Amino acid sequence: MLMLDEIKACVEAILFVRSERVGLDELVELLDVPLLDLKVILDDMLLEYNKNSRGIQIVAAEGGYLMCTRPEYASVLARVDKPVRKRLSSSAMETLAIIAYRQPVSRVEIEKIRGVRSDKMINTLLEKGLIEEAGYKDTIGRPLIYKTTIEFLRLFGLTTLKELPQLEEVTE
Amino acid sequence: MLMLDEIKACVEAILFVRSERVGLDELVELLDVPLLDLKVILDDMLLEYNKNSRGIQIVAAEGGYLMCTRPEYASVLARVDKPVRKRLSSSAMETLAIIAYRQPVSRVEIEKIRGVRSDKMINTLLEKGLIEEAGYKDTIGRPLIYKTTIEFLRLFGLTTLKELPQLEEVTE
Amino acid sequence: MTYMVDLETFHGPLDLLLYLVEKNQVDIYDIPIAVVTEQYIEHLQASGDFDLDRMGDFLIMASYLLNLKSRLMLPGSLNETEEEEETLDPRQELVEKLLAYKRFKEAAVWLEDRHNGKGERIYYREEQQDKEVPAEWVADLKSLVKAYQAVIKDISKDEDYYELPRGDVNVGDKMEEIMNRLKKMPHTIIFQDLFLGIISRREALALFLALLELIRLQRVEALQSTPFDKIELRLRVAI
Repeated sequence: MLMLDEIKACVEAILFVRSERVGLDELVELLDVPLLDLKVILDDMLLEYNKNSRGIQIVAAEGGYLMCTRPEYASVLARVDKPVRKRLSSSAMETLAIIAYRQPVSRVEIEKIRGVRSDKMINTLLEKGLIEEAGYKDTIGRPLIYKTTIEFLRLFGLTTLKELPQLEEVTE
Repeated sequence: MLMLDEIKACVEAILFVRSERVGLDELVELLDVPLLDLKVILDDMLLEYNKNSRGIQIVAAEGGYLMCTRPEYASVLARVDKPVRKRLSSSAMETLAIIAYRQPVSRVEIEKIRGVRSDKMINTLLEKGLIEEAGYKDTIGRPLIYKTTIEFLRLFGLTTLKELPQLEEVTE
Repeated sequence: MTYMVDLETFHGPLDLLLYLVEKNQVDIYDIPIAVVTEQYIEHLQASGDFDLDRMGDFLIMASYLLNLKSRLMLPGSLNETEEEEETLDPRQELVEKLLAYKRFKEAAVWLEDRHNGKGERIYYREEQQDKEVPAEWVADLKSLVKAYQAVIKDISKDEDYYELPRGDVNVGDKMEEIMNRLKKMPHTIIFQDLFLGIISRREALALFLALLELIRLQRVEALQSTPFDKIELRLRVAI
């Protein structure tokens, strides 16, 4: 059995190494610490990280935790960020925005909004790993539906989809 | 000009994001802080990181700095790299199911049933060793056909394909 | 030209239309297609931007507008052409479409800004590409069966229609076959019986095409005494 400080250090090391969301259940398995205890420890760690004005933080997201930078330092990091590898055209960005907000969404629904064929755009986004198939819609023809990936969140510096700004609702 | 705490936070964020050695000169440029001041600040940060028994540390290396895990936690991290138990995606499962029940079957036949292009899925299953090529079909174009492997049987706990549950086919 | 255009900021037909509509201060409910088209052509000539994709996009939009206008002019036909559960005023439909599109366009701009590092955002650690976590696959038979049942539900009627057998069915051969059958006693075939024993959709299709061809060539005639009665085929007597 590990000491409290050791558990914290292990969690820190694991989150650092994985650089993506690590499920609480996975942490339980790795550290052999009861889930409820681990949850308390992690809540504690989140507080500690937030108390000090640090450059990195631990965020709870979708049943897991992930380590990332604090948004306050975005301006400095924007300078660090390597030349963007994934340049997206505005059509691709548009398609991606529709999928992000309407997910899970089918090709036909996307095309209805954009008013143009979008199969190529969808393929591009699939290839870049920004969206993925999310099963089939339960309507006639059972069309494939798409959703965004974790890579999407990474690319746009989000921790969860909830951070997407609210769309202005149409008011008549 | 940044405050001391802000500089530290920025350095932490930069080292975290880069996850490789970042030169002191580069940090000077990014943060616009005189080299000598920054050196003092970083020495201070190294001490702070080492004082507390943390999971990650900052190491001075070849005129730069690097954030990495502490060697004490190598044993836990070794477990992080252990095979993760992954489930097949629903698209992969679907493709596999079609091959299992219809084998030997060509890509075109699979795509007719799924209604979507399936070459990537087939490649994924080939890579995972769950299906293999089974020669060519004796129709026009002589397409490649696929069948399931012994690895497939092992994964689903079967000894022979005959153990696949009988399905009521739709009869018209 | 009374307005300045910067084509780089927009793509796609709805976009262009929105731009023109806004610039022109035209009531969105009353879009004069002719003016929009004229302006577009003007714009094309001025900018020299002959991107085929974008021109195609514009055509789609223009034809959509034309369709809309013609539907407005023939209000009686609205109910018949509308497949939607509810008959929308086509203008309303367009406005909603434009507004929905505009909102997503704004969201796309927001995403683009994030992408370019504008605004507060978080950064993740760069992934080490070379280090891939090995995966151990787990699966169960139930999910396999469920996956198959789900996917097979909608098809399965005729497996062979997409499978081109070697040595394709020949319509000429089928014509000969029909003629030979009609030359034998009792010199007539009931239409439905013609297809007895045929399992392949392709073969049935070839047979049917052969029959149509024979009728067209006036070598075979099809007779039906009363509607919905059986159809009798027989050789046409040479006059």
